[in-house]
Amino acid sequence: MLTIIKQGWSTFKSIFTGMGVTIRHFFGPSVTLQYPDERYELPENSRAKLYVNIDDCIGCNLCARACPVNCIDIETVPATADVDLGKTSTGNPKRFWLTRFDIDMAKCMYCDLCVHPCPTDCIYMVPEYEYSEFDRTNLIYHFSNLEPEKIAEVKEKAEIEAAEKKKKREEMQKAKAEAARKKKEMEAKKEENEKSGDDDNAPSKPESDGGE
Amino acid sequence: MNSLFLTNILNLPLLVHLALPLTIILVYALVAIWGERKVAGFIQDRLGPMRVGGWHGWAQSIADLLKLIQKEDIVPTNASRFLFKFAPFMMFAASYAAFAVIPFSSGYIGSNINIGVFYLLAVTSVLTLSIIMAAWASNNKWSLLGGMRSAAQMVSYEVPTIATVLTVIVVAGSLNLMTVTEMQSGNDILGFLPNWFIFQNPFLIVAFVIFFISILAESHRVPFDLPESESELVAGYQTEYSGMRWAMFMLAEYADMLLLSLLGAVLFFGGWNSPFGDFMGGPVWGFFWFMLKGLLLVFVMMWIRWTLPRYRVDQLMHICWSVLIPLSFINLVLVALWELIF
Amino acid sequence: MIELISDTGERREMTINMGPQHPSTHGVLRLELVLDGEIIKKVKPHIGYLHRCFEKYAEEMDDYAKVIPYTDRMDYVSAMNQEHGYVVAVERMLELEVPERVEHIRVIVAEMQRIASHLLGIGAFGLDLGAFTPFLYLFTEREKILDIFEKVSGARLLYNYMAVGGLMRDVHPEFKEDVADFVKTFRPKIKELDNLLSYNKIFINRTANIGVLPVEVALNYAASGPVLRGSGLKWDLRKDDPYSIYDRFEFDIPVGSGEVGTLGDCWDRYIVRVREMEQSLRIIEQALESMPDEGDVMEAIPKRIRMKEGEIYVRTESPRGELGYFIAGDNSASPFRVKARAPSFVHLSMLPAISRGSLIADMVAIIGSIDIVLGEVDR
Amino acid sequence: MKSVEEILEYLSEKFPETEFEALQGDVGPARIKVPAPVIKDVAKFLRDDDRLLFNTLMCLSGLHYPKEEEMGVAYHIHSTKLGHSLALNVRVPEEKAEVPTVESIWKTADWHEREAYDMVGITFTGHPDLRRILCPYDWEGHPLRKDYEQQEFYRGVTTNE
Repeated sequence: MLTIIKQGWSTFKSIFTGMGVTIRHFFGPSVTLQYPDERYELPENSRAKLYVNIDDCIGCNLCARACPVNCIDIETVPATADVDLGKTSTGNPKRFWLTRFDIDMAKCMYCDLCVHPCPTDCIYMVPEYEYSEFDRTNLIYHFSNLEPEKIAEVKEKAEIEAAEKKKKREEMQKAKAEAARKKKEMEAKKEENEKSGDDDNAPSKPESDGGE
Repeated sequence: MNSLFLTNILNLPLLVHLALPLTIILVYALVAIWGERKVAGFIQDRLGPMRVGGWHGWAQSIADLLKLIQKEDIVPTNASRFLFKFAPFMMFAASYAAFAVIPFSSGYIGSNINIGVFYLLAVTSVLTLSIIMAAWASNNKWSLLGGMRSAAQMVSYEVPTIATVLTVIVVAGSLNLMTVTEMQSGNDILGFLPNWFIFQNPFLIVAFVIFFISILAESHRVPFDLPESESELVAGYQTEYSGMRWAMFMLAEYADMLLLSLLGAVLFFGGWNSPFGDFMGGPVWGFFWFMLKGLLLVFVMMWIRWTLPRYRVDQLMHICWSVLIPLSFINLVLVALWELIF
Repeated sequence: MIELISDTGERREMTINMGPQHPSTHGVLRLELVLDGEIIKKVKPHIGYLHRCFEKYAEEMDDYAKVIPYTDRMDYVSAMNQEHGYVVAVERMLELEVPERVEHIRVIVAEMQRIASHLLGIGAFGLDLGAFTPFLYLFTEREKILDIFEKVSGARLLYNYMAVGGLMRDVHPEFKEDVADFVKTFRPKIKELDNLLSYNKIFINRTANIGVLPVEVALNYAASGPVLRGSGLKWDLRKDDPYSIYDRFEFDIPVGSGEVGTLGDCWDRYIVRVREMEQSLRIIEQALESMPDEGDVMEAIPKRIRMKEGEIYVRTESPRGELGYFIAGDNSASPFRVKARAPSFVHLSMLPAISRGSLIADMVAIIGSIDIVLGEVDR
Repeated sequence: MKSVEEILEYLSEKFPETEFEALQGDVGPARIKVPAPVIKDVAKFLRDDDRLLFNTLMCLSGLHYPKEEEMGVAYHIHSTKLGHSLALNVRVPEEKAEVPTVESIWKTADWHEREAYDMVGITFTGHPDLRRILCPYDWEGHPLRKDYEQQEFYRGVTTNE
């Protein structure tokens, strides 16, 4: 009987202690935020959404390679010789047209790994968190600022140039092969000459590096 | 008291008698569900519903009700269709019927019968039946477990409830709730305390504590909410219910909570009597005082709910059979002795 | 209709699925229970619903550093500790020296994360037993930690903050004050928790003498962390197999004592977590004091990790217990094999052993008290 | 605290006809290579011998070595009483990847072995309940084998995207 009373008393005591705690909170202030009316300010370096300052991008593809989930899709077209794309704000020269720079935020895992390798600091996270969409495809952000016509144009140009280059390279290779053949012949001759004891052969002409 | 007025009002048309308690229950349920969420919110350092209606989201319950009405009425394929559909209404009907004998004020009681307490206790036992019906008809194992728990719990806790009600009846000498209330009018104890039973007899305080614990269990409130314990039995007998049928369960539960709280107010806190004697007396103020007392008890129930964890089945039974029941019967004897001596 | 009595009048056992969608299985755990009434006759856990192929991913990555964000996602409740374990393992394999400041910051954030994780674990445990309010009070405190983490790393849950040999970024300038503030405001909350939940009689009734795990069984099952300490063994990898700079700090190892019931019951496991939070606060205070103010946190990060050949098993004390990384390297930049030995996985495997003969309600308490995170169980 | 050499000595004392070998990579502690058929006896000896008392199995991992065409199991054991750790390695040929279970020695091996079976496809002979644990029961192949090819459809559902 005594134990029951003791038990009962300690039960009531603990219950009343607990109720004391809750009633203090009842009259205490609330800790919540009335969301759409009040908004939580994210710290400025928080990771909520990827942003690319496309003007500074040099198309080096390092961020895409660093991404563990492959959510960055970059397509570059080399700028033709007649165009100067200028320099980024950090002073790196731009050599590529960025025909595609897509980031699929539905895939992104917000790991920040793409930010560090960027040589021009043009890809970074911004504290912006209200960007939900009804359709998942809307979460693919297209950062490239080129018009489709412009893309087609630069692609065409680049192709032409690439074809020219290829041609040149082929020619060059041919020339190289030719030179190598000549050299070989020369050396063969030289050997013959050495055998014959004569030794005043001019060195073979060094072939150009193809630096047009 | 003004018996003429009483007889007059008792001759009101049947429709009014039907509608008055129903209105009270419905309005109360809307307020209480909103209130419960607000209480929970404040206790948990948040605000609860804030958006619907303006001031502190007062219209939240109405919005919820509208939503629930529009919901699809889902009946599981293998359920026993008729019983499944019928159970919520039966449950509500039971708690609604019990309001008939509650003396809302000196001027209004649904039916002033002389076995009021007996009637009330008998009718509320139908709740158990409807819960088992719902649980079994759902054809869900979790529901069945909930239903079984509920049956065991309610049958057990009816014993201490009745025993403590009996102690009051011993003091009052009447089963008529109107008479019981009228006996508690006046402020005579120590010159200023109202003549409520809880102040009249020290053993009735013990009786009230037992009564309160029992009604917590009877109305499935924490720490005795085992039949529906959402973290164990996934809401127990309500698992398969949705939409309006589920709303009926909620309604019945809140009505039951109020009913038992009001019964407590009648038995221990003087029903519609004003705590200040004749000051602020009369039928209208009586209704106010009565509801205030009932709602205060309801608030304490909510406060407890948002503080405590819940008991386990066997512990619940242990508390009932080896603590509350012996204690309530001993207490009954003691109360009777006290009445005999003083 | 469910029939519990067979035609011959025998009592039939009822098989019931608890989960994968159940409020107190802490995720997508499925337990196949065989019940006699409410008494559990047999329990068979089924896992794998949250399997995200961590180990396969790790092998597919072409850099050891790229695995770190995936470690976060294993035990998403204590991401910092997961990262810490991984970077310690890789550093030990590379025999890399880490700057002082980095080590201090790592210890501070790891201990804060331990507190955050315990807060969630305790809160969810209370929630399983029907106490909703303590859960939200503890969540309020957890939010404060996450706020600091957000300032530090930029993310609230999955930080990817630690890097092999350093940290991804330096802490914000007011870091020390923020942490000190938190430590100051958090201490009284533990007392409040004791009042509200730990010593609540109903809570004790629900947890004492339930799910008793004797220490021999615990060791045979390789239990660790609060689960093992709850059984009374003073065993903490921060002291017994020190990593990082834990050997410099002074702190106690709280163990279960059977204060309100049997040694090794649910309550002991619970209270060990509560007391551990106090010890974590002590570690944080000491680390804050000795933390150097200056120093580059990125200087020791190797440009490219090229692993030598060898196998290593490194274990660290995560909030849930021994978090081991088994890494096998093969002279290439990509991991040959990374296995995470998750404490929750091991603890869950002993569920059938400690829950036989208990009630459904006890089952909930036991799962809550071993504090599993399904992300870690399934990896 | 016992060194690997000492333990190796004890082992060859106890099992004279079996050959044990210490493996040493460029990094990490040395590990003892144990022939597969005796692993259970070795485990029992390691657990029960008074000088060793390895009472916990910390980790058990399955590996696949495609170059050697071998499967491996790495056991990491620890003694809380004496405070020392040890790594054991077992190698079995790919086509007959069978290793006796240590489930009866250390209970924790139960799930670890199921995982190794599921992930790399090593059969643990004598295991009481060797089912897949993380993948669905009717999944094809063992994902962590280096030559694994993902099945295209699982129960009519495509597994890509």
